[in-house]
Amino acid sequence: MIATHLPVLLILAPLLGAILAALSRNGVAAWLIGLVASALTAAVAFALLWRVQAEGVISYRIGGWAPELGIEYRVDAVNAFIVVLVGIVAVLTMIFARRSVLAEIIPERVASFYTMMLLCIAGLLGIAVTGDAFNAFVFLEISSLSTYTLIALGRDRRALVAAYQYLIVGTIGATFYVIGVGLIYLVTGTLNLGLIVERLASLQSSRGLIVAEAFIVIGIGLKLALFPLHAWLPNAYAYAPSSAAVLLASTATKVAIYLLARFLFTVFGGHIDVGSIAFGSLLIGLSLAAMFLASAAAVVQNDIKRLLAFSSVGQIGYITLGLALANPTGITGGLLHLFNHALMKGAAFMAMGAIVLRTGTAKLDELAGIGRVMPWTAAALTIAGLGLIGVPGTSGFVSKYYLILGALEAGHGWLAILIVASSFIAVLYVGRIVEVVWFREPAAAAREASEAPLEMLLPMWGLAGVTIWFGVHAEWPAGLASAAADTLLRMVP
Amino acid sequence: MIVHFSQIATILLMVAGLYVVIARGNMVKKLIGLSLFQTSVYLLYILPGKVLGGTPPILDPARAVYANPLPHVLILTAIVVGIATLALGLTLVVRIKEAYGTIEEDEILAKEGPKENLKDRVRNRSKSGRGGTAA
Amino acid sequence: MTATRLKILLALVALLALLVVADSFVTHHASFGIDGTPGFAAWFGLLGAAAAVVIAYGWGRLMRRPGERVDD
Amino acid sequence: MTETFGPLSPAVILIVAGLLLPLLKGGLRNGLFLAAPVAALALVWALPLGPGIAIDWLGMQLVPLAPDRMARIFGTAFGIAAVTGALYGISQSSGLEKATALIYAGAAQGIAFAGDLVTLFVFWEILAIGSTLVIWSNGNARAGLRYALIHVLGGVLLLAGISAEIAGAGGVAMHPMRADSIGRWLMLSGILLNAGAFPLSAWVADAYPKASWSGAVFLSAFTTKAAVLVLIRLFPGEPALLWIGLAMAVYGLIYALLENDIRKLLSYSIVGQVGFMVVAVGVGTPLALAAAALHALAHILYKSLLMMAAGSILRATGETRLSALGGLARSMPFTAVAMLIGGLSLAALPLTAGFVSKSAILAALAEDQARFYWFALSAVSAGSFLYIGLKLPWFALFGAPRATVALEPATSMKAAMGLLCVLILGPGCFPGWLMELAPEIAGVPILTIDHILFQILMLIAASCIFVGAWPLLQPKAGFTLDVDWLWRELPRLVVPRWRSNLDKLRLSLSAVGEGLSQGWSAFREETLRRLTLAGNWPTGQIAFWATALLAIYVLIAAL
Repeated sequence: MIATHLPVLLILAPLLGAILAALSRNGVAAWLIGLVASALTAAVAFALLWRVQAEGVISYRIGGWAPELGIEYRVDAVNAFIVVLVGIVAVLTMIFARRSVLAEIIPERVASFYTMMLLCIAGLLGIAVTGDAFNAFVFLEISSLSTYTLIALGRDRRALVAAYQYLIVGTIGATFYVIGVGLIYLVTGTLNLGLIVERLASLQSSRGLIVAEAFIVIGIGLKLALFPLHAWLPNAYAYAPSSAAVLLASTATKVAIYLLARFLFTVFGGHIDVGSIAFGSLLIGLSLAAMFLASAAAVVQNDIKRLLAFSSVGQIGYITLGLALANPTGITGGLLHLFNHALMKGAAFMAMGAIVLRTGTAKLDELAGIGRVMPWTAAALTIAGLGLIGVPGTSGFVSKYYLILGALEAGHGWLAILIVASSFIAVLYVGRIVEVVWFREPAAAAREASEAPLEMLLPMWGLAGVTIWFGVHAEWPAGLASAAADTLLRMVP
Repeated sequence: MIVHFSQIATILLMVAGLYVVIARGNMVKKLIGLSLFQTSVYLLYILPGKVLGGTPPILDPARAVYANPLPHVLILTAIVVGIATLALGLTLVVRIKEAYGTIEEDEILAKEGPKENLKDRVRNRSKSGRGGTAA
Repeated sequence: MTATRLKILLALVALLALLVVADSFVTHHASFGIDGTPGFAAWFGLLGAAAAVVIAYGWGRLMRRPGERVDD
Repeated sequence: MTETFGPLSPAVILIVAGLLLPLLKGGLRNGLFLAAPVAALALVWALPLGPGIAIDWLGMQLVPLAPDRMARIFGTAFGIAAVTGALYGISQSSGLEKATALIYAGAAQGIAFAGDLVTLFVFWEILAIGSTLVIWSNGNARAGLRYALIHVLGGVLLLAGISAEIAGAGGVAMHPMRADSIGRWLMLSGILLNAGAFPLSAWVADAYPKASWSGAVFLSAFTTKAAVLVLIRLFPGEPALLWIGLAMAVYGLIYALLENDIRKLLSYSIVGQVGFMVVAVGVGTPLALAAAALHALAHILYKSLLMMAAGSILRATGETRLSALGGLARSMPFTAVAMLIGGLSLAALPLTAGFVSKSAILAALAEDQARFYWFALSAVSAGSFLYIGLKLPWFALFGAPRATVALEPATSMKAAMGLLCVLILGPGCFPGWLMELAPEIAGVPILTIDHILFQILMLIAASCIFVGAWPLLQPKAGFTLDVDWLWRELPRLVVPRWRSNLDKLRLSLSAVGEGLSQGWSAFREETLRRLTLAGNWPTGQIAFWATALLAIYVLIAAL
């Protein structure tokens, strides 16, 4: 009974959790509800993955309505992958959040903070599982609106401006997306992705479709911080409350990338005229710009959270590059990097959250020698940093390796060299952190700090450990990513 | 011309809305532009759903030809989303006004710390760089 | 000092000459012909070491700088 | 049989121990620091020779542990270096150095036993990180950074080469190849960079002397020799290696002869000796490869010993410059004997391990009828006695004392040096031991009268030149310019000169000059500002970019 309703349970758990948390008006109760709801979500996500692996695509009709009128949730190898990622991060973030929320959010707002967290998770999962283009928009807005609120809850007044900017930009992005969907609806008469694909095949003129693709790609591009549409991201991540930054950095952009991949390959990939023309070269160019320019911007940042945010923009460049390569290895690399980057950036932002909790600052020059007093936290940050560089033995190496292979397979040897070369820039910004954190004499902030509490260390080290573990035992995520890539390219039915 | 009237109106609204968002520094005006922009989407969906000679989509055995109901439903959702966005945006503007004392974006960006710090840093760096080479 | 050096040098040369004589009573397993001739190692060693000193001295005149490197 | 040990490899033991070390304190830490290398060395010998374990990783056949004879020779050499190095450095107070030294040694073992290119690359990078941290732990960040950058470059070259090799259907297996494609050239240059090959050899003498008294011992043993092993595995018989190796040998000789700092001299000497090995790899016959491996083993033994002696002197006097030392034989007799034995082994005095391996290399050259290289290397060999067997001991150990000895070497340091002396003299007197390791050299005449006489004549002839050319060989304070001048000094020189030229230009064309320099600095500040403020765009600008990109997108698609 439950097994058949898994896809909708995935959304309902955090959604109902959000309502309960809002009603509870009590910080501790809200946290407990959040923890239970996200744990339930993660369990459902794994169950879904397991079922997809065993039985293939799962189709679920909301309320029993047929796809033409009703909404279909459709889970295949691609979304199952994303859903599991969001599930893992959601639970760990919830565990992590309690202490940092106590320190950063005024007590009256704690319950609403968890409500927003759960809403955001529900929205992201909804985008991932839905098979309906308009429904995806609704979930996109649910997650976005809760994200704006989460960011605005940050202590710094700049958080307000960051939230406002993200609100404007995010709404433009979502509106672009919905325009694109509207155009598709005009030419196909349906919003169900599966039916769109079927009807596109017999479509005569592709002009409307090209414009639709442009709107959708740019709209989602704004959401996933595709260079140069990334400018909202650094401030948003830097000034958001620590636990919100963890959730956003690990999942929000990743789910948007999923949506982009879904449209590029599943929807437009099916139509000959649109399939590969426009996005390939442009996306490669933008990805390279992100890899080099955004990473270079990361090098000169003084606020480590901003540094990590710029690094995120750069790393997203690797992911989109993998998608732009449009061959199985490249897409596997891109999706794998999506997965790995989410985990290591989550670890990095958790470490920063712990450091901010203990020292009250995220400024690089004030954190000299913090490794001496918070060795575990600093070690997790370092591991995440090594992952960002792509040092062998970390998961970042595996995904970059796939990307390089994908580039070579596509016959772009120069791209492979550029991928390696851009890792140098990561060496520079990670090197700066490592040097200051470990090798400088402790500054005032470090002298007064102490190691982070265990409940923060555990999720942080969970993610850092996974970065190492998947660097060595890469088969599981690589297998998932590879299956997802095959599904996207329709190599499997 | 008349045939494409609806499309032209949609595009005009869209461009006007976007222009306001891009060109105006006042945060409330930006939100107004954003609403305009979103409104164009409502038109984009609803106008093609109108069937010439059709009635409103009310189930009635007497009426065979009626407008496509689906876009109406969709746009109802979109309008709700738009209102929520506008409300949240305006709330943020109120808070920003409290925190900064202005709602002009360029003034706010000018008030933010990093710019000043950065100028000092650049100056210091170029100074020390020159000093180093001279020595 | 110079006198001591001269004495040492003479002693070394004498030792070398003695060993060259000994060398001529030994069966050689030459690989290239000339390296099997008695005393080859002596004059080749003298030449090789002298060449090393001369080249190093010349290179040092050209490339040796006083003081420490700026960025050491 | 290999399966008995499961995933256990010398590399894993050392790296795990290195990672655990910071968690331990006091005696426990020292115990692990010493026990791990011993266990790793024991495992090198316990592993039965065979094809090793193959595992399927992401569709590639990886062989992380492939114990063959070559791996055993190098594993032994690295193992001995790690054991003696740990014993020597046990009184080092820096925990970071101890931990990273173990990781560094583990990475070297990993390279020795790597059976495929991916494993090789992974350990290659760990090696680079470990060695950088060993240098860093002594506090010289700039030199560490230069070292790191050079090795990152080497790693990238290797990675690019390996990727090309895998993509080009070459597979991940390690097999002998020629540098016949761009990918393989990249791979070769990456390896050669680590071997300290000319012209990128300056990093050796730049970085190693910046390590602590004990860190330099580890550094002298692993990186370059691991690169030699990889050359043996991948590029045996590559003709380019002949002249590259000879250039290294000559470079090492000349720069060592000119050097004043003991540890720098030893570093240059590393390059020179590795040159011998590289030439042998270039010859590529089984005998030559075995000779190269044995020479690496012998070199690790005597260079560790020499570095230990230098480290003892540094620790005792705070000084390593020959011009500021002298007469140490009386105050540090044990160190003096160690330094003499190490030096004489480098100079291939009969009854030392160095004699055996160098004889094998020359025999391999003779067998291959590589006339030019035989004579050239023989001459270099005679020359190297000048600096290691004569100049170094003479100015450091004899003559008038110029530095006060504050501290005798600790017992553990003496024990390590003594152990190495035994390990050098033992195989030197009984070359049969080495022949068991590498049966290929069984036919080489080593302890025959004519051969011994040949070598002694050479050494005495070199001594004659040393005494004769005494005034030319006086150690002088200073440094010798090297290729690294290009990146260390040139920018410093060019910028002021460029500026002064700009000033001259300004005099004549003041307006233009002013504009140029202001334009440049404005550009620089603007770039920096943009990068730093990259996140602080006004909202309108982002929206504008989105719209512009949309237009570009539609345009491209419509065309």
